[in-house]
Amino acid sequence: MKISVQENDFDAAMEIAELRANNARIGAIASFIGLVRDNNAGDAVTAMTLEHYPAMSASILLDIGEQAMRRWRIEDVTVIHRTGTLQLGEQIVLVAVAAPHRHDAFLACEFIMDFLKTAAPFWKKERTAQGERWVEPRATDEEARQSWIDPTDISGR
Amino acid sequence: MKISVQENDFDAAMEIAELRANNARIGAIASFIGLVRDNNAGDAVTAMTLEHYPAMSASILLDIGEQAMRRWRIEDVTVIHRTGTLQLGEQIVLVAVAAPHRHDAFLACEFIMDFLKTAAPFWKKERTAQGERWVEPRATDEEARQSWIDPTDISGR
Amino acid sequence: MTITVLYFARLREEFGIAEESIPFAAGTVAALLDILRGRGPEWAQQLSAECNYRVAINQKLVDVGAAIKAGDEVAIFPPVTGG
Amino acid sequence: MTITVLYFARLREEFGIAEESIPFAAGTVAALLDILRGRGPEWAQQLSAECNYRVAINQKLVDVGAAIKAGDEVAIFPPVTGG
Repeated sequence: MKISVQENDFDAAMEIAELRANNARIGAIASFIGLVRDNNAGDAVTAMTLEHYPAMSASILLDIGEQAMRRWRIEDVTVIHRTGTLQLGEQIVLVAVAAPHRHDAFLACEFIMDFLKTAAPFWKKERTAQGERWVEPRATDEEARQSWIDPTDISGR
Repeated sequence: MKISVQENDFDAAMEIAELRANNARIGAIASFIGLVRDNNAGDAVTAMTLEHYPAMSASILLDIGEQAMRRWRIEDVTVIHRTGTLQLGEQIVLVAVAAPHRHDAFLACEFIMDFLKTAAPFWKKERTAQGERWVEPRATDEEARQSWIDPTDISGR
Repeated sequence: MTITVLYFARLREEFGIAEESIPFAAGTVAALLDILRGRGPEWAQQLSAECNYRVAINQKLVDVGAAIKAGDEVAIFPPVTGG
Repeated sequence: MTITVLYFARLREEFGIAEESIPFAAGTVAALLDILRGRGPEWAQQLSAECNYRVAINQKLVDVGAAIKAGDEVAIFPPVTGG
């Protein structure tokens, strides 16, 4: 598993190439890239600054990745999250999951994103024509996280 | 929308870069890469040959992509499927979906893969130590396709 | 009238033919399949109701009740396994 | 005993402080929050029950009933919005 919280941009193709290197059991790679979008809550966005809790952000991403490894049949996971100031169109986050079969890869990838969105200590401050503002959490993100709670899971997480 | 059925390998990073170029509405890219795996139905696989129905394969992928565009709020789709002889670890298929938000991107990407697997006229012949054999369809693929049938959809597809 | 019939993958190999033009009186896919099954035991077996083949007319998947018209391209193939 | 308290994002800005070491008699997160709310109306408002802040002790999310020990790092922050 590779977890990185970094200011620098990432090369998704290189990350995916590393993820699958020398593992012929992998038949499926599901990945997600999050980008700085031009619009949020109806206003034009030109850039954003990402703050995080350095002592906690990477460790909780590792914990989320380990939960995914326990829950689905997957071979490996890469999660990269950027911090600092990002311009319109820049990459924010990469989640890539390698698995023998596609369904496990898709589920694990979406699971990691849903938990990252609601549990990892990152905060976005957007720049708009009206000035800077902290991004408000979306109720749909919390609903997405809740949808993964497995009542039959007794692993204690 | 970009649909391609081709013998040549593809560069997933370049395809994703093209998919998102000059569209600042995109906040999420979900993608899937299928690879030649070392094992199927319990036997070691060393290579495979992909046959297709040339007059139909690209057009049905386009149709599946258009269904996804109607069903979710997505900006663009790329589907590339290779044919011919592929070695262990080679890329078979790429599906990439760009959308404002991640949930639409994930759903559309998985939808396209599930329909591609069950409706697009491609056939795999595996090379194993026991010789060549046609790959049998998996019941779970058909179940996955059925899971998308929307009883409230009156669009006639 | 004349139609084109294509076979793919396992069926192409079992029948030893990829494409043929055959005379066919207007009728349904079911009628065509009856004619093809009459060609011999291999054909009858591969095109038996238990075998999970699919039929497309002019590149669109159809049911056995679909009508075939002059000049149509009919494709018969096993369940797909791409992706 | 002494603990470290960290504030992030909107709370860091509203309170004008990112990190502080404060004396704290052993107790729960709720007891710490009571002390912080007593610092003034801005603190009371941002840490009111309606505000959706989260608390972590030593980088693990906790409830207000969690006990704080000497040397702990307590972080208080708004709902996360990464990804």
